[in-house]
Amino acid sequence: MTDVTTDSEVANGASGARGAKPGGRATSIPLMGHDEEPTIFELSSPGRRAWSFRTQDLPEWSAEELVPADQLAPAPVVLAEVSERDLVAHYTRLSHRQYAVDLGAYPLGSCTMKYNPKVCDEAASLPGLADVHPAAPAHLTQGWLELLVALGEGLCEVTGMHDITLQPPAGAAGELTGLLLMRAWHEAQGRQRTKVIIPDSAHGTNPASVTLGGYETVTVKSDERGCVSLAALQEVLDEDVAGIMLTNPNTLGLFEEEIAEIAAAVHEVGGLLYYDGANLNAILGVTRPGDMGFDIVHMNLHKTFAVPHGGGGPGAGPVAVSPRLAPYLPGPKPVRGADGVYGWAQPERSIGRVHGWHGNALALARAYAYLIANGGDGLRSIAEAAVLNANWIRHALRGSYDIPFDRPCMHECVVSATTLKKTKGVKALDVAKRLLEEGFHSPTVYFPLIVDEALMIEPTETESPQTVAALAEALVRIADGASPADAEAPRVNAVRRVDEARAARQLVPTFDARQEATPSPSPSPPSGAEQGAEELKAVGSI
Amino acid sequence: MTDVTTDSEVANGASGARGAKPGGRATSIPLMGHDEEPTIFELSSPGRRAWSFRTQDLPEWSAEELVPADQLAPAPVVLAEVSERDLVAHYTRLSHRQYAVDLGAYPLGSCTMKYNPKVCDEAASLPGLADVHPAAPAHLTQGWLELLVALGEGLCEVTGMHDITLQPPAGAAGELTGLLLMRAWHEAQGRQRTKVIIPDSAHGTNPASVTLGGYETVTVKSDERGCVSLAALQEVLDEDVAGIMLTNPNTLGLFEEEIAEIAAAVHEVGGLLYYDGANLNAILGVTRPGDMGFDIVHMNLHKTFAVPHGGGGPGAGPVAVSPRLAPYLPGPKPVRGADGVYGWAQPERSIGRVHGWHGNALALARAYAYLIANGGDGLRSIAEAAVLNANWIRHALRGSYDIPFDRPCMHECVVSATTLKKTKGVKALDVAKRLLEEGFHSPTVYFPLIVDEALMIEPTETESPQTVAALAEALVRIADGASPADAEAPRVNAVRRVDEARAARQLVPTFDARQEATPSPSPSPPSGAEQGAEELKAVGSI
Amino acid sequence: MGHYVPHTEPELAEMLAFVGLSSLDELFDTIPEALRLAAGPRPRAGGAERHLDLADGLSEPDTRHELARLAGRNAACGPDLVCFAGGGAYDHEIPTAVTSVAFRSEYVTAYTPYQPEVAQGVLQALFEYQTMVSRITGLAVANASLYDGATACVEAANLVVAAKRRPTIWLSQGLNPRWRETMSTFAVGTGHELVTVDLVDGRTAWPDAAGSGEPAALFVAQPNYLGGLEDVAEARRVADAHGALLVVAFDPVAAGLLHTPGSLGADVVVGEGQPLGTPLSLGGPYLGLFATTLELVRRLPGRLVGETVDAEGTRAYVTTLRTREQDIRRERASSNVCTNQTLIAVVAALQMAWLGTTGLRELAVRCARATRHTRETILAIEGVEPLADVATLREFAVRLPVEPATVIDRMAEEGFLAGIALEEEYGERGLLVAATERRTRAEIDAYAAALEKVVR
Amino acid sequence: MGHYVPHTEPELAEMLAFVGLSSLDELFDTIPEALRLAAGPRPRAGGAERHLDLADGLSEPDTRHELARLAGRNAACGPDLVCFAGGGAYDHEIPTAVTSVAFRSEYVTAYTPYQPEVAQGVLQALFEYQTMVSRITGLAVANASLYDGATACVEAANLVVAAKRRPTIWLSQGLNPRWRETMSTFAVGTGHELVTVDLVDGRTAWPDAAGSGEPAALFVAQPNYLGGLEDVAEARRVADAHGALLVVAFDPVAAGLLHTPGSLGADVVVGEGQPLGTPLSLGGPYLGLFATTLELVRRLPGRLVGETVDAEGTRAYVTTLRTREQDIRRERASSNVCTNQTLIAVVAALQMAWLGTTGLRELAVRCARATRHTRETILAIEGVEPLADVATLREFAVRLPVEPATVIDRMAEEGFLAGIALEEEYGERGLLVAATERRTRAEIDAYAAALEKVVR
Ligand SMILES: Cc1ncc(COP(=O)(O)O)c(C=O)c1O
Ligand SMILES: Cc1ncc(COP(=O)(O)O)c(C=O)c1O
Repeated sequence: MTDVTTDSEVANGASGARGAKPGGRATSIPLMGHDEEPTIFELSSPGRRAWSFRTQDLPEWSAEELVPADQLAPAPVVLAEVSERDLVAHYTRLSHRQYAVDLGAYPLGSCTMKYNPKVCDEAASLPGLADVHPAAPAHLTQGWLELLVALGEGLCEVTGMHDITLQPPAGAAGELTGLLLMRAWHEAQGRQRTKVIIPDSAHGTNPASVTLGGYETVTVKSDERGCVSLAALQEVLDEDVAGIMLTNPNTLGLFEEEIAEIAAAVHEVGGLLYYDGANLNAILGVTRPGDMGFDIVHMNLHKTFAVPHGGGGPGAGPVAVSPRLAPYLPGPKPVRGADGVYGWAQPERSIGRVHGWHGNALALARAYAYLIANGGDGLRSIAEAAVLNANWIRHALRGSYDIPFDRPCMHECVVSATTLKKTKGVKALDVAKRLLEEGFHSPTVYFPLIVDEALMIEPTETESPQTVAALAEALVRIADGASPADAEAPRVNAVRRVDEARAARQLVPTFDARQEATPSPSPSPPSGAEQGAEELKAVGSI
Repeated sequence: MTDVTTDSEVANGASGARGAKPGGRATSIPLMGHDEEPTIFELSSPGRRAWSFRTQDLPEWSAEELVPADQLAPAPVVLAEVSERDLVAHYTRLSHRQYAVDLGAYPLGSCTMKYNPKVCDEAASLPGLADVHPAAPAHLTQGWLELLVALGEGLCEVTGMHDITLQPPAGAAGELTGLLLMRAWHEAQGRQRTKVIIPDSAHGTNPASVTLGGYETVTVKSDERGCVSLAALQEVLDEDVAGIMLTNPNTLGLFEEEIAEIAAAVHEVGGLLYYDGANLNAILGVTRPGDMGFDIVHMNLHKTFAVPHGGGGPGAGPVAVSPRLAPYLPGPKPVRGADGVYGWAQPERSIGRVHGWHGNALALARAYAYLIANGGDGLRSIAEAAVLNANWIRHALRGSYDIPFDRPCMHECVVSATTLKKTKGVKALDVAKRLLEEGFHSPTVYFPLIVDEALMIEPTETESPQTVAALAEALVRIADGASPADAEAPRVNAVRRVDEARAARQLVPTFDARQEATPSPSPSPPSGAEQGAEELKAVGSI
Repeated sequence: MGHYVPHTEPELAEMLAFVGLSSLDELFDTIPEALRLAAGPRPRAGGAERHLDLADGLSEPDTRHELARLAGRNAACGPDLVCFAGGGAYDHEIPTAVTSVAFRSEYVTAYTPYQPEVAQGVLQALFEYQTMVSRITGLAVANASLYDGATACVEAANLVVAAKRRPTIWLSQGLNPRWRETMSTFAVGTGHELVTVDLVDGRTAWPDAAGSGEPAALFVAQPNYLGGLEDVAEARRVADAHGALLVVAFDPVAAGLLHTPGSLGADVVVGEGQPLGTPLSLGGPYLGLFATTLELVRRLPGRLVGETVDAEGTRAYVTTLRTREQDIRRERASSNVCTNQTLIAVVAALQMAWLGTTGLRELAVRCARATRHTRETILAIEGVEPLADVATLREFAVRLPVEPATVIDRMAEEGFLAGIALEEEYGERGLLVAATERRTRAEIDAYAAALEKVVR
Repeated sequence: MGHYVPHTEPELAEMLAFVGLSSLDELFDTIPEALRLAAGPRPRAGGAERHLDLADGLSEPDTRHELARLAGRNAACGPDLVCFAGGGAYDHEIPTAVTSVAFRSEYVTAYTPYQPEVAQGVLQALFEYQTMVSRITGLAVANASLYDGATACVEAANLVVAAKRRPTIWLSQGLNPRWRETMSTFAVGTGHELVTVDLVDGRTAWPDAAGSGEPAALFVAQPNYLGGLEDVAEARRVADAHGALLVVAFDPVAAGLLHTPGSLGADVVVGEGQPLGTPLSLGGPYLGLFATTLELVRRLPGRLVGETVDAEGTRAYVTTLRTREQDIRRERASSNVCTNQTLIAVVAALQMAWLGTTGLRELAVRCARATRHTRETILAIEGVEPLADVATLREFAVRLPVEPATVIDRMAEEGFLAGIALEEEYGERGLLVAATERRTRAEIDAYAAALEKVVR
């Protein structure tokens, strides 16, 4: 046989062995085997191409004629060179190596991995929305502006707030925007505040955003009921406190029942209340952050409003505020004029823009489609079913897992593998990997940090009772059959347990780094020991 | 745990065992395990729904008011009742159990499983094409008519023919259309002809179509070179012969070199030549059936013109003819008027329509996009690469497989496992199943019927040299390692070897028939013995 | 090389060397010189060499522009025209969920499931499709699709003639005239005699006898082409009287309200599956529905998927009773169909699953409501009269005071596809009008207002 | 229940019983009564109970109609407007192949790859994306995406300030003004001091020194906002003179022709990835490109995918160096970014693979040709003058004789999106014009003709 092979193929060694296979061979898709999928670079053959451009009929000026000599790169950047056929096949094969909501349940607590209706996909692909230039003047984009205004009004109604910015492209961006609003407001009151209070159960983005907002984080411990203790809160509340960040229901899936008292206490010292909307799905049409006393609310439209997660984004994290904060919102803001004509306006004392244009607009269009398709009646039923599913599973898991806070939960429930670990040596992580063998994505593990060996289960409302039952049954079966062999899981999936430590130790962040596999660069923070420990903790967290 | 289960789940027995799992569990996708996927009926829960209709704002007449009592069904037909979420998940999971061109090579001889450019998908989904009613008058469908006329002209040029019908929805429909044209022409000449000659290597649709065309099949044997022997042909040629059906290159992938002489001989007795266009991919821009002397040509646009196969259709099988047959073409036919306005016309002596409307129009639009994107230059390069790939693989397999007709082939090559079977007990079917384990779809097996233990390999032009090499290497490796254990293959795919005999013996053609699994109904033709033998032969054929 | 040929020049050279050739042209040495076209660029005007007279290939964006230009020259239902046309092609809701999943590339780019071990996706989808078609037709077996309603009738004709060994078939005039024409085309080859039985008052008036011998079968459409509801039970009685089979051409949407033909004794049910998720598409690809009884299964045309098990006893699916098919039985096959409409069958399965029990009924009810409102509204227009006095479901025929072709053209200017002009055989100036679940009161009232203007 | 809630009434009842409740309302008993909205249908006018003041849900087709109505109220680039606007958002070719594969539901509906064993698809696609971004920027490490170009600048600012422990940053005025504004917004929280360095003759005129202390870094855009080509090597020299880092905001299309910033010594490269396969989309979701050196990798914001092996030694991918991230390090994280733009990164990877080595160059060349032709043609119009005398690549700025806003409005009537009105800071009546590979001579000439009419 001849040697029609790519360089990389040679580098890969003899084929036939398990490993990345060249060409159109599909052993990498689980349907056909358990091989690696070669990288696109290994499928490359110099001179091959997929690209095709419109006929321009312009003078064929050369690169040298178009670019000053000192600016022109001596050679083009080398990218993969593949046919359209190989391009499509490679990424289609990779897609078979990927779990997703559209394949099955994804009970990843805090992430709200619900089914995203396909009608919303269609909204996002309408040329009349997708092909609009962000700098086009308002009179050419009345449809977009109308949509954004209507979405903003709807979200304000859902959260009980007064006004909104749609610019923040994700939850964390919303948090930071909210903190900058907090800061701007305090400064306008002539106050210098330094601290923001966060419960110990909070998501990592909260403290990270606090730092970037120029504040110091003050952690307040949860009480034995898993909630913010009013007493503990009172202890840290003083005139330096700019505000508090809460999510309600909190990350244990529990409703902070004393929220009104908390709000009063924070307001008492002149602080503001920030609502982390990650858990909004639980309370749609049931209760509203604005009514609880919150001043600033961000929403994760990619959780609650069915913007699909896209493997980690894009999302959208609008921030809604009470009247007193409205003048500080980022601009330009879409507004409806008295004449019914829409335009952009800059809020009076705007903190400025938080995005290069107007936020993740197409994600906002999806959310709008979802909002109007559900309507007020539909939104409430979402919360009801989400909460019912979570409570059902909490009941079903009693006896098999520890349930640290075994009282009525909202849309998610946190259980723990502490006893399993003690009695059978099976950790939360092992349970998670075992669940992959059972045809489910695993719950969030090791979060919230305040629960030992935490498994945070959020079925969402789009999973049927049958699915929730099957999930519970699988979890029970795992607990029943737990054994040290579970450390071997997963065994039936595309790859076996992945060596995360090696990835960090021997950093290979690109295909080009593969050959020279560098030991991880050192003496920057965090220090070695800390690093190792944290890297370990990182496994499976959110 | 409660018993929130569907009936069918109960019927399925204890979950946990391998088997169809309820709900959103995805063990059926190979990424997550090797279970069965439940049927949609097993996912059904009465009262659940996905449907949603437009608000009509009409009087809400009831079924009883709308339909006479004697016509109204007492109860609605029972279908699966699922949520959109389960609908999408179920069929997405099923898609993970399906191999396809977009996942890898599919060297299925005679079927021309090439990559179908995505730009053609887009063509087929343009609302200006897809949302046009077939009965809309011509002045409202000028774009469609222009497209159809231009496609017809292009296909005539490619085949060297004079006029065309685009109505036949597949190759076999094209064949029958061609035979009816043949019949109409002979009748117009006042002749009663009774026989149509077909080589023994022909595809099964040819003789089946001949019967439906009201003719008798006369089989002519291939000679030792794998071609139609002029001498043998002369023996069966007489005044009863309506015509001959040939594919050139033939099903062995060999070019019938004596085609001109064959044509002369058939024309000599007043017969017509029919070209089975299944293998047109080999000769695009290289030679033309019209120039060879053919009178009638069908094309499989789903083979040569990149209409995707869709798991077995839809395709499109236009039939082009020489001038003398043009008046007989099916109508209505799209035509360009002298004024540049397009319309529909009925050919003078039309045989009538062969499709309820105008054929598989959207498939024709795909083919048109493919035709203009490739152009004359691109078409020839398709043939070149297709033929080169096939010859390359023929060379590479020498020494590992028997090659019954080891001379330059066109776009496909037929090898045989006869020696492998004799020496190692490994049949063509085993080789095919082993190849599934190697990440390739298998070639066509047991066709053409004249080759013992045939493996018919058609790489197509869209597979890269690397892929062709990997395919050859896999086939060589299979031959090298052949052993009786290969009868166990496939072992790494979604299911193991499927019991085809049982399917026929114990017919379960619907979910409802599952319970009562009927032994196959008997005393209709073919008789039991014949049936068994043929059922066996059927395995893996095309 | 062309856009979709991956081979680079060095690769071509290397491969040619391996097979012992030095040029691509030599690949075609087995083709007689006289038959060959020349390679290389087309000679400009008047070159001697024979080349394909086709323009060079377009870039992909140019291809897209050209297709968009052509699409722009059509009046599409939706933005351009509100559709009141039917006649076998209906403007139904197609949810994004159905399209986006059915058109996943695993379904689109697979071949016929010849290797069941890697084709369980398509096979199971077809098995489910067969089950659903079996249920809506009320018959035990359905095949895995045929080309369209017309060719399904042709196959049904072949089946009944073979089963009964009688060459004659009685066709109700209420069967779609294009389907009857298609049957006539093919009957020339098979030698069947097709006898048309007229409609009287919008329903088939079955004779006690008709020329040339007893029929193998009666074909009746439910509803018929004029939208009228036929008496299928009566057709069954007539068929029995002649020892004939009964074939019913059934609209799948009608299954939401009417008795299934199987429950009324049909032996074969055919139909056009387009209403189940397929766009109007200028008439194709559509979907031929075909169901029959267990007794007739050996004569079933086309593919059939059956359930079985794999070597480990796991449930699996496979094409079965393959000895009926042309690739095995060749000239003795039950049909010549090979490539069918699998993808459209998958679409239909998804659409039926999307509808479910309640959705199918709701769909039919909503179509019937829209149809009734349309009918009542336009019959109030002076000069517009019913063509036949018969109960209808989702379509109806009227007689206009003006030529229907003219009306259709003028209504198009008003933004409506008014309907289909009826063939002369059904009477004078007939217009066939259909209103689906997509039609709203506002649209219907606007349609009626426009029609009133146009026929005045 | 709502459209997307599968629970039937009997199922709800059964589930409630299992958890010991008798109504859905009781699920919310932990919420104080005073805070609760009422369940059930909204009371018609003036009801006492508090409900969401939102209309009831629409059906899917009604939802689609509403979205289509809104979309119809925009002038889209393509059918409505030929696009000559850029300013960080460009009208590039997006092949069907890229979109159809990248938007497969496995990519669209997956979460962040927390369980690598079932997320190799997204992980490997991101690893390939990182490699491509590393190559076009000329730096060793790229992260797995940030929100957009503006926020990538914000993250770069945080990185350089932390690395250098200096609060001051020099920003070229040639950096997109919206990005600078975004940086200012966030600088309020971090306390960075941003110093703008003016353009002179269309290029950044770096000072020897500037107020308030040595800078942590210089930020320069290549090409800059006015389309001018900057001297990145010179910027590197200035940075060195101050012991500062160099951050280059790079247009990925420019990588087809220009030196990579990494090869000229940049420490960090940021950019807007929209030109790599993402439609204009009113400005989002876009894609923040971010690359840096190996030395700075511990300060990298956002996710990073690394190669490793599984328990059997098979090559595998996983998110790595996670101790930088907020979920582990919380208030000490290098950034607060959690959800990023993964799907857009996957799109960009596909687009870059579609382009390949030759396509990326060809793309840049074709943009440059169109831009040059546009520039030459409109500068021939009386009163239209260059805003700066600087070499440009894919965009350029002119001074008009009329208010740009007016010109843009009137050009829209002619079917063109004429460009972007420049901020006052760049001089009077400036218009920023971009022409991509999609612009043809015919379009450009028509544009120039229309502009001539409009500015006359
Ligand atoms: C409780 C909580 N807060 C904040 C966030 C951050 O949102 P995002 O990932 O959109 O930045 C998340 C999401 O992961 C979350 O679960
Ligand atoms: C040689 C040959 N002839 C005819 C046909 C029939 O074409 P179709 O399947 O489109 O009816 C085929 C396809 O399978 C074929 O390979």
